[in-house]
Amino acid sequence: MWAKILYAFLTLIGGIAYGLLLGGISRKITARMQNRRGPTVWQNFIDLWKLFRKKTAISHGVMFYLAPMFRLVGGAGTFLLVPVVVGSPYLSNFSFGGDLIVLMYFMVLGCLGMALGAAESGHPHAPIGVTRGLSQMAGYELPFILSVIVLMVADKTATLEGIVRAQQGGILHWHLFTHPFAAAAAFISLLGMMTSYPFQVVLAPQEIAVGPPTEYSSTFLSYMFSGRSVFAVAKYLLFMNLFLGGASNLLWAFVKTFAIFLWPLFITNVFPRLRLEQSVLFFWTWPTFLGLVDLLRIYLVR
Amino acid sequence: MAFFVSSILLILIGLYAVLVKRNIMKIVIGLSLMDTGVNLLIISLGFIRGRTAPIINTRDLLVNTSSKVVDPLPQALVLTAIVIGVAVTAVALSIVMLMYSKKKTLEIDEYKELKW
Amino acid sequence: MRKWFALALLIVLGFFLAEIASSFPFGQEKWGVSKHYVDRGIEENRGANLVTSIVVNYRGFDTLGEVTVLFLAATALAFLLSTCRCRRKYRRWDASLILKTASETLYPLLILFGAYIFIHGHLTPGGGFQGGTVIASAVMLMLLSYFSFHPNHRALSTTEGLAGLAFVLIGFAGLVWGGSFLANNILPLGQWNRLFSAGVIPLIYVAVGFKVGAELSGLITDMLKATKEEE
Amino acid sequence: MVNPILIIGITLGSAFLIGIVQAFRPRWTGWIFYPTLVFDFLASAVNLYGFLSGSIGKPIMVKIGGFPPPVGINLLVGKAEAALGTLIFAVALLGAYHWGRRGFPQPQGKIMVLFLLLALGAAGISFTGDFFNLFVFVEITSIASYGLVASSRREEALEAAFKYMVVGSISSTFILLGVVFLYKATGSLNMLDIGGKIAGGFSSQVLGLISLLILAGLLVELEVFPINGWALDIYQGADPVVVALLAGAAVKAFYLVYLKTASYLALPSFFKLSLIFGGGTYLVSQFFAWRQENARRLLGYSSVGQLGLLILAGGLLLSPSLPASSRAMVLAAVVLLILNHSFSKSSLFLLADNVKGEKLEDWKGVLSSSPVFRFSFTTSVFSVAGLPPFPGFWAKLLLVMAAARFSPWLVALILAGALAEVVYYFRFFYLVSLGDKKAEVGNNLLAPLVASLFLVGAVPLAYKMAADKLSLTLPGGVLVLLGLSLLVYLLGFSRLLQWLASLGLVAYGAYLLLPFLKADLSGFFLGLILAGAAVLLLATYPGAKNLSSSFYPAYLVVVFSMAGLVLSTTWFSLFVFWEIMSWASFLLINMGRGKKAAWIYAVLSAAGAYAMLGGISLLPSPYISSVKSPGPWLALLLSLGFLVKMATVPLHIWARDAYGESPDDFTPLLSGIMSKMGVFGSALVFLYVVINLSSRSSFNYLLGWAGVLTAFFMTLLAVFQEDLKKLLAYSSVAQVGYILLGLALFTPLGWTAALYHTVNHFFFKGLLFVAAAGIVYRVGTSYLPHMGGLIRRMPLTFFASLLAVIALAGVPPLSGFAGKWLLYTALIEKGWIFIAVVAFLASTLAFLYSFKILHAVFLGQLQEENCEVREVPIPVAVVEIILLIPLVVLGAFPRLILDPITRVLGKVTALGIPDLKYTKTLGVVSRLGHWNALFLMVFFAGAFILALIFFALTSARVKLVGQMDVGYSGEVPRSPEDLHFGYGMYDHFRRAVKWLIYPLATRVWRGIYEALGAVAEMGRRIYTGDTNTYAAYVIGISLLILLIFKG
Repeated sequence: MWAKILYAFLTLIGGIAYGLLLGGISRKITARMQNRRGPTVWQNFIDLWKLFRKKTAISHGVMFYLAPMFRLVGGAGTFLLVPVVVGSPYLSNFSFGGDLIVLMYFMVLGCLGMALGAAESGHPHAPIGVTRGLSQMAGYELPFILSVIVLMVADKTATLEGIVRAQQGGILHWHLFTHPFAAAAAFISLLGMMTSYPFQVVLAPQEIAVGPPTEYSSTFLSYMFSGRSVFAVAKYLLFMNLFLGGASNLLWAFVKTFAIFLWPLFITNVFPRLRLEQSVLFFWTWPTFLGLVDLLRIYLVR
Repeated sequence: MAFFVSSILLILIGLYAVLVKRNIMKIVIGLSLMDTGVNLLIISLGFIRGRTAPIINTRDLLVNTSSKVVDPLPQALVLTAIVIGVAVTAVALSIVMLMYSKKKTLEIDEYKELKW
Repeated sequence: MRKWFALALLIVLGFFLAEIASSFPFGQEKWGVSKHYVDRGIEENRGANLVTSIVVNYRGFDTLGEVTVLFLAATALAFLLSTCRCRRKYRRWDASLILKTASETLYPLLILFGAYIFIHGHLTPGGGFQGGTVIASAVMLMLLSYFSFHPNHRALSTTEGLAGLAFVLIGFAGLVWGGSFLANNILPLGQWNRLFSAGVIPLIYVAVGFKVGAELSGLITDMLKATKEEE
Repeated sequence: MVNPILIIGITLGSAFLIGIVQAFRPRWTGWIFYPTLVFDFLASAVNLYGFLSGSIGKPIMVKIGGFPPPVGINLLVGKAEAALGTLIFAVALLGAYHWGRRGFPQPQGKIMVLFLLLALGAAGISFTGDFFNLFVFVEITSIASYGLVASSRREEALEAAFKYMVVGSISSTFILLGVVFLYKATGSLNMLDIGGKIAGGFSSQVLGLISLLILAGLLVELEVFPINGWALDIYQGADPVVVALLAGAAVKAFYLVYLKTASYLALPSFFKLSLIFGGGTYLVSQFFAWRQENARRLLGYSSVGQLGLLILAGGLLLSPSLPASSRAMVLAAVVLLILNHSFSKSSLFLLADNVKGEKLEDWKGVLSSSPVFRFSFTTSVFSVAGLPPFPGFWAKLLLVMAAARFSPWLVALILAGALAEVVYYFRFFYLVSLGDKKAEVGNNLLAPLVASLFLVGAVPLAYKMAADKLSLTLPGGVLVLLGLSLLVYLLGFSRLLQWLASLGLVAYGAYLLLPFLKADLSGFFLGLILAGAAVLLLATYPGAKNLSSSFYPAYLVVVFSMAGLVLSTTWFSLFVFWEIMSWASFLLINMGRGKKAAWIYAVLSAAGAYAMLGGISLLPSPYISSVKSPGPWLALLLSLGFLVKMATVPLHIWARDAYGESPDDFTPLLSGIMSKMGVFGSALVFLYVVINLSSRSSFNYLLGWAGVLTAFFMTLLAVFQEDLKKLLAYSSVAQVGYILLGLALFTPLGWTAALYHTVNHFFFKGLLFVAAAGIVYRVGTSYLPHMGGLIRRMPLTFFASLLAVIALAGVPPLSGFAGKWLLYTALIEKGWIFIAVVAFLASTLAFLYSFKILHAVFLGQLQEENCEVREVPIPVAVVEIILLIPLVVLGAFPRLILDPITRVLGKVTALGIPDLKYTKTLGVVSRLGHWNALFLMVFFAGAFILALIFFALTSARVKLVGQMDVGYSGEVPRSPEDLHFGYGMYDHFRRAVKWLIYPLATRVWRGIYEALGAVAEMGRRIYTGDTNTYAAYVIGISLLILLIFKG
């Protein structure tokens, strides 16, 4: 048990680091695409360290104070509930804690806590960002749920392990290929989840100054930052397990998550931004339609 | 038979006034006519051809009376009916008088405040 | 339109009434319960006038109701017109000398005649109602003749009330001494076709006569008074 | 035994005497008038008692003049006649007293004579055994009525009297002609004699026509549609006291004699005649009253309608094919209806006498004018509308049950009329309870009070009659508790005492009902009710609140009727308690700000309840647990009432305002427990009614969609709601939608989810509503944009609300997640995947309003006017803490509830127990997945605390700054208001889903209501007010009767 916790802790550190690195890579790639040099890929580590070492931190109240903890624990918890390598006694983390349903709800916890803390700051941009984020979530959740349910019904299981096991036996057994429409829907909704362009109105750095965490600084922000990074990694892992057949070892996990990471990155740099209602309606039409196609297929076949 | 026909006609004439006439007094008169018709009808129902009135004031009427007199019961009933008709007419007239004293008109169209 | 509609309705109604009436052939013998009245009326009541026997005794309760109806009408009329300001032109002078003289002569005679009718109600055609009406017509005659003629209102009310009470009390006397309300066995029935016969029937008819006379007189007076302009 | 002739003779004598006394000493007339009425009343009552106690065995026959029946006139007084006489003189006494206090019009002796003779005529009509004598009494009654109707000498009164006179003359002409023809045909005038002849085979080809002539005349007097325009005019135009006597007493005599005549003359078509005219009158009048703006005319329509119902019941009695047991039911119903209508309508008309003006608007605010007025009005309206526990309710129950044997359409007709009645009576009630200022009201209230007390007193009698006929047994303990609850009203002088008494009573109730707390469905819900009520009651601590003195009694009635409901073993009993609960809660909602909301609630509740009653009447067996398979339509009918309480789409339109504007202290009960009664009811329907497998799946699927759409749409609407309580209302309804969905699944797992959520929803929604009550109490508003930043002023409430919201959103590790997990697992297992998608989406949307609740109330900027707000009162805080604990404990140990639920489901044989295993590492394991609650809780809490400690140790110096101290692009905000984002928080999202939140249901329902109202208004125009027309109607309809029914 203690060994497991230790491994989990190590994985977590690795996850955070990986997340920060991916963030750096994305900044670099974006810069290159825009014909800039861009910061180094290690810039996020530098920022984090700088924030962590600040002398004073400004707080607006209890909830504000607790929110970074919510964020970090929420992100880390999500990460730990997703098996990195299915079947491995150590790298499957705490996936015994719950199945896919548990995971999907647990993901919200960190966001909710962060949102509340941000809202207590008294800065109007924070709740504006939060409401945008929540609304967008209502948008992308529909296609995502559709595809998740497709998988659950198809595999007759709600556990990630079960879903991964169902994809074993060659690349063509990946859900990406067995349920292409559902996968397409899920990957489109991933764009919304990552709040990348064109669904970036949630953060909108130009007008509402990154929205929710706008009042956060110093150590608080460093916590948030790491929580966010590991949360992103958790999502990549989740998608890997759902559609790309999981990972049989750590290397595959790196490769597959990196591939997933690239998908929003490429989209984000070639699209303008949508207004919120446009995003929501977009999510509720095309990707939903795709998801429904597979759902109907499953329903009729069953 | 003519009694039946004429008394029914009287009832119908009275009712015609009630249905068609726009003057309150005429409606009351119609009701009165109708009463009269009814009374006549009742009386004629009790009549038996060739019989005398049911008043036994001679000795020969005392024996075998039922073959000599008409049916007295409708006559008794009609007495009551007449009196009741009079009473209704009296009350009707007093209401009409009051109505007239309020609005100074007997046109029924003026008395349509209560409706729907 | 409205007339034609009314006519149509009435024709159908007439048809129905005719259908019912024509099922009872006119003038033919058909006895129901009244055979009992005709056959045993004399024996049971001694009243020569069978109609009176029925009105006052066999169906005396109807008559009590009838008296009540009249009383009600008089009361309602008096009540409603008691505050009526039914201003209308009404002559303020007496009628012509001829009418006055004739009225003065006829007045006592009419009253006497009325009394005769109701006293002999059980013997001859007529009875309390008829007699009362004759009396009221005498009063009406006087009202038409003399502007200042006013029957005593209290006297009328008292007569009316007492007569009504008398009817009820006779009924109760029957209940107490005769076994049932309005029973005609508390007084000797006497001999057929005599003035003093038929038990309580003449008494009741006298009361009815008084009552109807007073009521109708009051009725006419009230109506007439209501139309008189106030000074 | 008192000889009935004494009543008639003495009354007549007194009338004549009054005539004399009036001429000399007008003031003394009262000394004859009142004693006579008292004597009449007592004499009739003695006879009635004789009949009831059995000391008078057979009907009293009075032979007038000593002649045997066919020869002389006779009075025949049986039980019915004695009862009616008592009723007539009782109403007359009330009216006389009332009129005397107000002052009779002068000359008073005359009016007393008319009054006395009207009562006497009515009594005579019912006593007499002779047709011609009947005619005489009809005339006495009519002429007295003409005089009395005109007695106020107002123009309207005179007009009404004139119309009545014309129509009445025609009707009595018909009666007279009929009677004389009858004599000619049968040779007799005596009712018994003629009846015997006809029963003995006498026949004549015109006998039918003759009988119909008499009946048509009586039907005119009975005010059947459409020949009742004159009657409505009387109700509107005449003196209310006169109307009370006419509607309360005289008409009932006509009704009795109608029944007697019809049964003596015994034509096979009579029952159809009565059914058609009675039913038509009933339905049409109740419907025509919808948009009536004149209070008296509205009451008139109601009277006419009630009379129609009586005639309809009479039709049932006359029907040859009615089984004997149903006949007894109808008889009891008729007795109760007459009793109910006479006293309630007298009370209402006498109350109307105290209100200036006749328009409904003039009644605004009268309820707050005096407690006596309020009591009498409420009682009378409740009883005339047929609501429990008054006699009208039991009558309706009996009538419906008997009619069900006859035809389901008749049941539908009766219930439709009853619903229409609720619609306009409660529109009236709602208008009357509007208005802040007290209306000026006369103080002549004793007579209406006595009448309504009489109604209250008649409750046990009515209950006993209905219980005998229906073999209905209600749990005695609950009845005792309900009675005690009403007694709490007597402590009205002190709210604190009432509160303490209520707590005591709930404790006593728990003690009394302890044996029923078994591990079955009833026990499960009973436990929830009792424990929940005790906790929520604690939070209603009155303090300085402005609670109505009837708050606590009504509250307790709701609680105990719920207890009775779940303990019911028959559908009757369930329906009775259901209605009690509905109407007590209506009163409570009406005490709040939303009077109109209460009205809509009343209407929909009634619609649901009557649908349920209709369903019950068609069930083959009244026992709940006897399994029936009547098919999906009946099941739907039965569940409509439950669906209304659960506010399932599209029956949800009442919920927002009823929850939002009900008294803050009641809303927790309404949401936390009362809505669960719908859950309980539908559970019964699912379990015991739809047994047929093929129909079950479609029925369940339908309700499943209803549940999930409720969840979805209500959640969506909650997102855009700007009022705290209304937001919570939508949320509550949405959650109940999930519960319905779980039940509809009809799998062990689905039911586990539903029952778990039922309990859990009570915890978090009870907490939220209690907290909301506390907040509203402190802040003084429920409008979200006026709040914000309250975390600084009420940290405890924030913390409690935070946990409740987390549970509400279903986020682990708190208790709410279990319900979601079970539900989704069950949904996917069952294969309802489309529903699952919508359910998922709905619960995602719930995050939107969850954030809104916490942000708009507690976070953001504290408004200036709220700077001095204190933490919620201590009792509220205590309740918050009590309700907080299970949220956390269940989050870690869901088995604390899952195990009892499994045991309960084990009792429910149709379902079996859920396919769940429990292991140490995986936690709860279903066939689909697993979820380790304890691990999640420990993991989350551990990690959180660890992170916190680490943070506290490593972080820099934390500086707390003021709320306005934010980085705001260099601008300097002047007030917290500038910085608060609390209004239109989801406007952007609203633009995306505009098309989804179009208030379709509200518009459709309102459209239906208004279309029906418009039709009613058009239909009412047949009452043109024209005398000729009314006369034509009378003749036309009589002819129609002759034409159609002579065969």
